[in-house]
Amino acid sequence: MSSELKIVNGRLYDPANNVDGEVHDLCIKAGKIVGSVSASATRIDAHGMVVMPGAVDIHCHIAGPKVNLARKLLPEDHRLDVHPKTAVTRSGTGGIVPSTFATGYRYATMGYTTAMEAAVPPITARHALEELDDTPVIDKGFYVLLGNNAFLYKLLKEGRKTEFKEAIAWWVNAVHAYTVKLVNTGSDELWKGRKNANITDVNETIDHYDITPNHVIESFVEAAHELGLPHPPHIHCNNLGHSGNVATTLDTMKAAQGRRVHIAHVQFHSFGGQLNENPVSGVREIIDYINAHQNITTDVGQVMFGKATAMTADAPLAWMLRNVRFDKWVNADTECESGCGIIPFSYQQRVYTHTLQWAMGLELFLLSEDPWRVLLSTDHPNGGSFMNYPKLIRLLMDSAYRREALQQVNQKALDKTQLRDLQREYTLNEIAIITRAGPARALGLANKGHLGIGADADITIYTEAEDKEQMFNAPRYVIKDGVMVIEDHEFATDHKGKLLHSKPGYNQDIAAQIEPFFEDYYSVKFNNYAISDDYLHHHEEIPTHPKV
Amino acid sequence: MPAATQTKSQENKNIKIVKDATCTFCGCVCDDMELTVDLDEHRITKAKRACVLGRAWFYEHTLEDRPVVLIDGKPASLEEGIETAAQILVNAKFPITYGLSDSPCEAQRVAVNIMDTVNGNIDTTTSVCHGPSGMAFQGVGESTATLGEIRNRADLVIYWGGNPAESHPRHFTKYAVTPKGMYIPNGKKDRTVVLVDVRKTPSTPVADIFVRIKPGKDFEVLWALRALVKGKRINANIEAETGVSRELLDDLVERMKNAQYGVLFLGMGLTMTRGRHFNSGAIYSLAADLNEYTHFVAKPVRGHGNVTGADNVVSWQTGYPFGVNFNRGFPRFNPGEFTTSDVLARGEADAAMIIASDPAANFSRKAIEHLKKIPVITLDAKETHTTKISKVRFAVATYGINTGGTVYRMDDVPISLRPAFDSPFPSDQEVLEGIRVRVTALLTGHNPRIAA
Amino acid sequence: MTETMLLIPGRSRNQGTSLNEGKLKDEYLRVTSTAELNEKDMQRLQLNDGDKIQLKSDAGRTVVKCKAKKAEDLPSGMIFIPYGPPSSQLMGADTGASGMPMSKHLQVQVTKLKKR
Amino acid sequence: MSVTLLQLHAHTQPEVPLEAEMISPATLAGLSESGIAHLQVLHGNVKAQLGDFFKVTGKGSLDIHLEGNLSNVKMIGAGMNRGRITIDGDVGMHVGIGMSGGEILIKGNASDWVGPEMSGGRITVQGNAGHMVGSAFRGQAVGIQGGEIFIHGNAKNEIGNSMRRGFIAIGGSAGDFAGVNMLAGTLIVIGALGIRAGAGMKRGTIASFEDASLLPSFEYACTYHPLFLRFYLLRLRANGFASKIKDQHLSGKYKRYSGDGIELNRGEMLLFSR
Repeated sequence: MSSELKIVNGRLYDPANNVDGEVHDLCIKAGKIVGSVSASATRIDAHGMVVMPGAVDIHCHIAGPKVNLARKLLPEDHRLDVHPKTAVTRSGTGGIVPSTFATGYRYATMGYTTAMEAAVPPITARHALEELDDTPVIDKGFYVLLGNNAFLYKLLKEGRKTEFKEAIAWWVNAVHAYTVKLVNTGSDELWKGRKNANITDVNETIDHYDITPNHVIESFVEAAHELGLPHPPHIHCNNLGHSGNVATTLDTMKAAQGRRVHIAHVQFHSFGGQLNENPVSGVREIIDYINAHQNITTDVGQVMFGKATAMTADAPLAWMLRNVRFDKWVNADTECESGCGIIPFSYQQRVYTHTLQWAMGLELFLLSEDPWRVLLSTDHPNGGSFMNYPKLIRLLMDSAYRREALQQVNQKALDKTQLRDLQREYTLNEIAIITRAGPARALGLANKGHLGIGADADITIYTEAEDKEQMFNAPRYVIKDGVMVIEDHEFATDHKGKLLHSKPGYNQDIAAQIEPFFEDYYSVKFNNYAISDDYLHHHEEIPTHPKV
Repeated sequence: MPAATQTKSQENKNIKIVKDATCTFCGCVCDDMELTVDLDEHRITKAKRACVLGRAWFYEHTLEDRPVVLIDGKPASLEEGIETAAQILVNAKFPITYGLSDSPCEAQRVAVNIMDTVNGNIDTTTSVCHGPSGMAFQGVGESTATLGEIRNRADLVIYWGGNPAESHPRHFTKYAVTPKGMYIPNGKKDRTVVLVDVRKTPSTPVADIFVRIKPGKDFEVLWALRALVKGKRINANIEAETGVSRELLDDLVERMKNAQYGVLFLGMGLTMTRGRHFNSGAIYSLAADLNEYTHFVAKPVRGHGNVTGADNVVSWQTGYPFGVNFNRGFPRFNPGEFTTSDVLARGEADAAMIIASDPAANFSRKAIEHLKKIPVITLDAKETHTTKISKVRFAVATYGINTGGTVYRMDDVPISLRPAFDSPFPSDQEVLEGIRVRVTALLTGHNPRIAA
Repeated sequence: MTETMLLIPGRSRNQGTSLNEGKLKDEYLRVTSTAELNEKDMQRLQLNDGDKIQLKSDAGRTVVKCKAKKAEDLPSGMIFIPYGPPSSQLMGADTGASGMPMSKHLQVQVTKLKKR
Repeated sequence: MSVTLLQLHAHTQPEVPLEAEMISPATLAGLSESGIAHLQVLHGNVKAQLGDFFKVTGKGSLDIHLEGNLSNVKMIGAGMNRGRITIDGDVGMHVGIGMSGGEILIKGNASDWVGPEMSGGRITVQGNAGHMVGSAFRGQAVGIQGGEIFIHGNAKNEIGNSMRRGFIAIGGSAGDFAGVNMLAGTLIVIGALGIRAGAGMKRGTIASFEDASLLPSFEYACTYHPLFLRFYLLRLRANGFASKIKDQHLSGKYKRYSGDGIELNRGEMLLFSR
């Protein structure tokens, strides 16, 4: 196949360039979208088909130590969903936590060409990089967990703001991360140091450090702003899953003081009601605030009924779930940096809280006034597998289908939401925004999520169908970097995507200040901690825009 | 950061100093070695901070004068070796690969790829090490931690069925007993150390409390402890049965419940004895139970330098940690069915590729007898009982001494290696990559290996 | 005279160091074919350090040298030997559907062999 | 539907394990003799045909008779939901995997994993069985959910691991961890129980005619005559265990222990005391 492609007669959905379902030809050369190609270019007749940029998952858990622990934990699940090899692709296993190869291929078969792993502790980032290198087809990157970092806390305690910023930049560079991730800020010290306790308020003081989670969050948002990271701090708020956590989530958003911030899987943080009582939907308060504040982006973290796996750096949360559902439970403490909890889970329609969460997610989508900032995710595999995205898209686009679904669920829970009254249907253009253009913009990926000249030639072509689940489940063609990876629904070739990372500038002197802390409190040598460029493999540095 | 500097010694020898090098002899994977390398003699003459095992590892891995490839005992070229190996693997109906725990992850990844390509069976030394702990993990999960966390916080350290003083000499001094930590300012003084074993060993002196139990009664003692932690009654004859008094059990339970941060290290005294995975499972369950009262973790003390990496690589590529079969064109897992000791002892495998391990010395007689009947390919830095019986034998460079790559410490922390001096022998990754390319070529087109 | 005892193969420092010299070298073979017995058991069996004994299990048999251990360190009826080819000879093949052969706590018959 | 006998006679020993899950009445129903002989089996990693290893006589039938040494043939009777398979010889792993109905009779010995994921029907082994009879696979929280497994000889470790429903009987002795993590159901071992029987059991019954040393978390409750056990024993008598079940076992008293104390403590261990 020539490196030139021409897609003709397709209906394009390219919101970033205000193209909404118009028929345009699309030219591809050397992995990029170009103005024209030679007559010898391979032609794809997309007549009666929908052409969109490849989709971008802004928040999922697909690679690294906690994901692999969950893989090891679930042989019984892999057994039920094997992923045979083909003449061109590797074998693997699927289920709720697929093997690396199955992950890449399955994202591709849904038209996804980029996915971001949302939580990796720096000391085990090498592991994440190795797995991402074994995750085919898609481009990928990861967010590094710094929100419970002992050394950074020490700097904040001592009020050393400048060094704090330099150290963050050092860490992002040292592990080749994309941006910083904060999870249940301040909780690690209580979990590990105070017999499994947890932070309950963003204004309470963190043991040993005389600082509050609120102060930590503020400081990260400010530092990331000054460093000009392509994507702002990606925040998993405190009190996830606790009734009444709306207040905590609002406090967290306010802590950003108008600066860019991404609130992860916000559905899990939109609970009304009183602590230790049954939750009710608090979506209205949350979505009103988000609608009114341009600085905030969020992904919904939709819950889908069926299998899930709680897999999080929020160890106290997994412990809470373990006491709801006595199943095999994993806890993994990472020195000076993070905690981790894993527990297999399943969301059931008859269960009050499960239905409530499902409905809250849909409320968030349907009450959102800006699809560019309220983005699609299931927090895979926490709310359900990424393989549910097509079904979720149908729930958003097809109100009749949604009404049927409402009949199947716990009605008492529905009573605590507005979902029955919401008739909105997403358009294909809006779907293109929440799955492509929006995540790409929120991530600062200028070459993704659109089909303009110079964009990466990551393209999905669907045969238009009434049943949107069926349509989004099986693209006819998937093109990655200008290569036709899926042709007529079958893999035509294997393909290796890029690692996406950022390299914020910083003053090298900071290393000399971090090193002594390592000698005292880390079990690896400082000199062996930073990850060499050999682990980048095929990669792309996404530029930062420092404010100075 | 420059970790290596080259100088001249008094005797005018070319000397290289490698700082922060990593020892891959055992699962401690200590990364604070300072190696003095005699570049003229191609040997390491000093290994600062290495333990007695580490020193032996560094000093004894010199460049031996051996042919890179032997086929049926006769020297051959690397290409001939790779071709013969590839032919053996594609012509086998049940080819197996075993070993891998002394190879870097980069090589392990290629090995899994080869077995995926030929629809073979891949297993690592995990299956005869802490494989049972892996099975226990699949049953009940695990509360665990990195070794630095234990160094910083653990005030109660329990070793069960292990003898680290001889198997992992720096486990006490670098990670879990003597070092000072963030919340353990006085090192050992701030920790209580308990050792549980059936006999006194060189590890015993480190213990504040030594619990000697009757051989084969670990599970009963662990079960009694679980019951007592949960406030349940236990049989009065517990001491007669296990050799451990009720008073001692009650004392242990109190100490465990009241610890600030407790850890249970489990050794092969649990996984290799009657009860196997249930013994490990009992430890994991006990640690989980204790989290109702305080913070408690457990951790298997892993043996080989990169056995933990092997678990991780096989898991992320297949979804299962060891004993994986690709006969059907996708991974299947079933310990006892697809684990190497079994497929050999039952006479099922019809070709074997053994990487950096010595089943011909360590397996049961039945398994060894079958291994002698089938074509064997070996990759090893040293002569072993298995290289002696192999049809194709590759002499490879030693990881961590001659070649780089990634290894995982027993607590899943990945570390990059700093080779000390070059070797004329290829790395196992290079040999495996050559074999992968050949088997892929041989199977392309007419592909009988993609099963229904 | 023959007695049934419990064999515990395991790691030892010398086994670990000699392993690095090479598994076909004399030192490794010497280390892995020397079994430790409780001194009182040795007296009863009329054994001295360096005497040869045969160990026999359901799976096989092997001949090793013996070495005395203090009674308080190694309980009576127990034998310790560093892992190696000799201990493997005594190991059964059944893994109990786990992949792990029973490698420790092996029932063995101990028989003193005539010197020559 | 034909009820004439379908005979499969092993004429060639597989060199490596043979996976022949299609040897099951429902799967073969309606197929001709040559159709059956041409069915694909997996010989190690190579596709082969059933006819390469078996002489096929007759067409698809609810009554299948196998002869010869099948100890290296896996998954016979997979997913079987009706009909009858008679195996005149030894059989390999996973016989009757996922079986929901019908009957499998093995006149020789069975290997490991007899009837995993079974939910109905009956498997009878006249000889001995290996490990994991009626057990869960690794990682599974639930083992067999129904059906009957009768082993006339001995069985090895982990009989009925995590079983939730069903009836397993062993005519001889059991290996270690019989009924481990049992959720419910009945396990009768006429011979000796191995060590650590019932470890982690939540509910269900484990009975033996011989005394056993139990885990410290099992507690003696009483000695009584468990009426319901009589019905299970009569059922076994009617199914080839007559010589092993004496009247005293039907009418006698049993020591009842409750356990596992670490779990719900709602399981029971019944040891014959006469």
